[in-house]
Amino acid sequence: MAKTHLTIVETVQMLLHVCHGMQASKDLLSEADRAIGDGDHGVGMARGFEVAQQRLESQPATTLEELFKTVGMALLTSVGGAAGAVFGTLFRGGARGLAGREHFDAAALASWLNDGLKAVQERGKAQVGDKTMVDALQPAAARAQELVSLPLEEALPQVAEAARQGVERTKDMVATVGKAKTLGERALGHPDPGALSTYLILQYMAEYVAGRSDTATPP
Amino acid sequence: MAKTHLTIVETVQMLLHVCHGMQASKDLLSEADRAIGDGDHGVGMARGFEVAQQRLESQPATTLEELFKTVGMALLTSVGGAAGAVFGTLFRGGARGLAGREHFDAAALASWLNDGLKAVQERGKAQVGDKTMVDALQPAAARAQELVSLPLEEALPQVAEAARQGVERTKDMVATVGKAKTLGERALGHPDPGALSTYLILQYMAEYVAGRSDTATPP
Amino acid sequence: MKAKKIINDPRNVVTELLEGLVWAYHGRVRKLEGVNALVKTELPPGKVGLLIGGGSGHEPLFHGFIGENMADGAACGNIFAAPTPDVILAATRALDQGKGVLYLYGNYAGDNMNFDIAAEMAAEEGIATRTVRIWDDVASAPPERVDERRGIAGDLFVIKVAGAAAATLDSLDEVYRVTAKARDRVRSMGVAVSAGSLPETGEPTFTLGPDEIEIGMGLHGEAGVSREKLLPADALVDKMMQRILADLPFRRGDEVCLLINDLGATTMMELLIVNRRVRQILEREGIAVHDTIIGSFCTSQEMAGFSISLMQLDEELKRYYDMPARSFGYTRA
Amino acid sequence: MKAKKIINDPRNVVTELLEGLVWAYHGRVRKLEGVNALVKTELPPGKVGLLIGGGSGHEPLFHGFIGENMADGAACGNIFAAPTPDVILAATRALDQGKGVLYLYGNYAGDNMNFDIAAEMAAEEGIATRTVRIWDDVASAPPERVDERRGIAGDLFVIKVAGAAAATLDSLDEVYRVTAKARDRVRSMGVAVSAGSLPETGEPTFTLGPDEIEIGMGLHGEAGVSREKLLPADALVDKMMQRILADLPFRRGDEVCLLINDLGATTMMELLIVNRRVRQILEREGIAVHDTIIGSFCTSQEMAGFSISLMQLDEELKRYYDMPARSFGYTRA
Ligand SMILES: Nc1ncnc2c1ncn2[C@@H]1O[C@H](COP(=O)(O)OP(=O)(O)O)[C@@H](O)[C@H]1O
Ligand SMILES: Nc1ncnc2c1ncn2[C@@H]1O[C@H](COP(=O)(O)OP(=O)(O)O)[C@@H](O)[C@H]1O
Ligand SMILES: [Mg+2]
Ligand SMILES: [Mg+2]
Ligand SMILES: [Mg+2]
Ligand SMILES: [Mg+2]
Repeated sequence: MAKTHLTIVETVQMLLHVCHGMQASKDLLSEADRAIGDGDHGVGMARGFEVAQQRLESQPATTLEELFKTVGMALLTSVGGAAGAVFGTLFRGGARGLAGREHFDAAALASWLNDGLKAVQERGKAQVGDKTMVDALQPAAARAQELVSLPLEEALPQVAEAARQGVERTKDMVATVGKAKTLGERALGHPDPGALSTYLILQYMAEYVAGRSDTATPP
Repeated sequence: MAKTHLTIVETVQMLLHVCHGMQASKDLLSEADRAIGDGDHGVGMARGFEVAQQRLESQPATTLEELFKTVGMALLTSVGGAAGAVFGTLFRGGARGLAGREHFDAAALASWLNDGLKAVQERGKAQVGDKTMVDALQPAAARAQELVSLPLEEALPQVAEAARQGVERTKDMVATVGKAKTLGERALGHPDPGALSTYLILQYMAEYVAGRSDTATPP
Repeated sequence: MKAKKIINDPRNVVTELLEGLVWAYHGRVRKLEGVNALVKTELPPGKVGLLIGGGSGHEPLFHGFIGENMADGAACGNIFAAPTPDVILAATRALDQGKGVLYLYGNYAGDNMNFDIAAEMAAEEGIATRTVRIWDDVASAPPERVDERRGIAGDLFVIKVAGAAAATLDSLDEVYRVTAKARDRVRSMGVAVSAGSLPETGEPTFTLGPDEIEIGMGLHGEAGVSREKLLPADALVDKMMQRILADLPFRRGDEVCLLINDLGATTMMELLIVNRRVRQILEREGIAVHDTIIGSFCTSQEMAGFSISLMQLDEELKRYYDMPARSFGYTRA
Repeated sequence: MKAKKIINDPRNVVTELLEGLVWAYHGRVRKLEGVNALVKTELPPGKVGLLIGGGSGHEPLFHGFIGENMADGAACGNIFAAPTPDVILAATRALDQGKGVLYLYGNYAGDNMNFDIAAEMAAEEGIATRTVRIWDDVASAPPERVDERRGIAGDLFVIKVAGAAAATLDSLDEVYRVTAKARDRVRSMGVAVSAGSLPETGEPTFTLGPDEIEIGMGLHGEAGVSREKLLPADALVDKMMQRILADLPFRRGDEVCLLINDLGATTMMELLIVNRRVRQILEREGIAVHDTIIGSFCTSQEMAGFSISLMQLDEELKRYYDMPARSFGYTRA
């Protein structure tokens, strides 16, 4: 039977799995940023999720809200660049609605993504179509909202898939925000690195919940 | 019958042939300097002999002494670097003994080379074996001294050949003077660029006297 | 081919370069404990703080411009990455003396977001901040969207004026006004000839063909206005100057400061040949040059290429520009 | 692959760069008619002249170091070629005010011969000259043959002191004495990471493997002491400092000035990481650093690599070193 939710301790494990996965995705993400940005996205994300991992491992798990805030603060204070602000905000801003929740289930997932999306857009003003991580985050958040009553194990792969399709769509976009902005037509054909990170985070979450946490390797 | 000497006008022609030849030898000489020096020898010599050519063409030929001084001043004031001082000195210093001579014959050749050698060594202090142009100039001057009574057309190829052998010997030398100085063993196998220039100058003279002045191409 | 760099562990480059920089400041600048921020050892009491900052890897920009009549401190990010809000906040606290702190940095999404987060945190602690974003690169957006443009080497002019203003004026709003005016009067344009590389990956940040250049390319390899075959210097400068002059626009009778900035690996020989053409053009256009700066001030690792920046002066800007200044990377006697 | 350079006709690079440089001097320096020599527009009356010079292509060395308390003029050769005697003589005439002229340049066969010829010509005209050849490169000959060593970036220190001395002292012999003392107390060593190229041929002046460096290599690609695999910065600096310190030798209690010079394409990031290690070593050895200069002062076109120079101070040298100075390529406030 599909897993309906994670306990706090399991959520820590899931986030650690994401940390491992994102560190293993360093080259993939830098490569993507090299094509349309300055090539440092993987370096920054790997550094941030390494710090997040250290904090998760050294601080006793308490509440869901605190866990996500811990990851958010780690990213915000160690990634730097646009990604640090954006992904830090995703985890910090998305943590608010997790207050009081005991389990990480599909509703918590939807709450995190939707609050996170709102916070990211307030901070960075990017809209869908601007070729940023918002193009993966927005469809993922919307899909999560539709699936709030499913078991987490069933919802997560679909939410990750929605993000993946968002990444695909960024290939057809001309960037209007961030360092790829002036690339114009030349950005066509290349996915947005931050969108790719958004998908990967969700994909690593799905992997853990499906019990495939030994496979934290980039796709 | 072999040509015994050149008139003043023919000497101008011979020097112009040298100017053409040295300009055509630019890459060959730069290549040699690239191996053991800073790669500019051909550039400098080509520039210098271009200026010498202009001066020879624009100034009416008067005396042998003045002709060689004209070339010497052109080299001294337009080549720069070590070669400008050394080859300028060869032509200027070597011009002294030409005073009063009416023809450029084997004796004049010997006088030019020997006085030139002396001036070059006073200026630069290089000895045979230091891997400089002196290693081509000294044997050429010595050979010319032995051949003072031959017709110029017979003496010149032998003098040029003595210089060529001097160039060959520089391949086995470790430089102790100039920019190749610290190359040590690594200079082995490479000829000295200035020695090569010395040989070429004599070779182009020989070419002209032998009536092969249409072939001012580097060997 | 991976770039050859004289470094130790590539992950430590920023820590180590800041250590080397603090040594080079000979006691005039210190590093804050635990964060990559440098601040003046002795702050003139009661002055408005001037905090600059941005990604590292562009040395001597930004952290090399701390000093007398220059910035009071710099928040330093990792290579090509904006500094994080905690670093900016720590520097803000160190600089605030009750008069508030002006944030001055290049207009990039990452810098904007991180400095804004820090500004909100500072406000919560009762520290007033104002922000001037530098957007001098005419190649990066049309004039009607000037606030979408990138900040490039023109940073130096704005920092120079801001440093003098912050040393003279007593209110954050006044320092802001002068700094924003300087920013509004600077225009720049760059050209890339070959790429720099990230120390951590050893990979170039972009690729150009053996005879290609990119006019208008940004400091991190962001696209410019056109990719072209290598041009003679004069023809290239003509193209660049045409765009720069038309943009503000600069007019006959104007007086300007001129900066020709090496992006990292361009020879001074080339910069001087560029200067010759720039001055021929300005002479023809009737624009007077008050001062010229030529060298490496805003680099992108070993990128080859350069930029031309002009700042249009008025009496006030000229006064601040002419004040002597001393920092690691820029000194005016 | 031919180097990509932003130039016009490669045969005109020196003429054009000097034109650009004169513009950048804003009227303080002029070019002599018909020869590649630059001299100060206004010479303080009756002073001993200080003439520096050498091949071009090493900008801002030499012609960028003319100014207040710096050189009075520079004789400029073609790229990597010593200036010719006529150029040196013209500059000598322009600088002589009856007190004579000090010639100060790097110790290379070409420079030595051309300056000597000019000195003989000047003597024939009744102009007194004296000569100091700079030979700071410890990699280029053993200590007992110091006069066979090459002049590299340490030139800057000697020019700085000589400029101050020539502005202060009234006799050529005294200026000579102070300058020679400065020269005798400077030691340098360089490392090459990749080659620069000659503008006229587009060819690099030497070749190094993709992971090779050459310790002690000269400014024109002259061989150094060893060719090695790329080392971590600290290990490399350790090797270089060992040779430099042992050579003079520098001793516990000494006070020095420190210059870390970029040969052209090395990043400031690397230079700062090098500075960190140099200071760790000097701290350990008990050698105090009075001042630090880091940047591009003596370059070899786009060569990547750097050199470390130390000048040992005494009270007299320190006084001259500390005098303010202003030139295109070096300013001390
Ligand atoms: N205003 C923004 N809103 C949302 N995401 C953004 C914004 N600006 C940039 N990003 C995201 O940040 C990513 C780049 O991150 P990164 O390369 O780490 O930072 P930088 O651009 O500073 O080098 C982009 O791919 C994009 O997804
Ligand atoms: N002291 C000297 N005496 C004689 N010839 C010398 C001396 N020094 C250098 N040379 C000659 O000069 C040549 C180099 O000339 P060139 O490359 O044009 O000048 P530079 O060494 O200044 O670059 C050497 O190959 C050598 O033959
Ligand atoms: Mg990036
Ligand atoms: Mg040479
Ligand atoms: Mg970045
Ligand atoms: Mg040379």
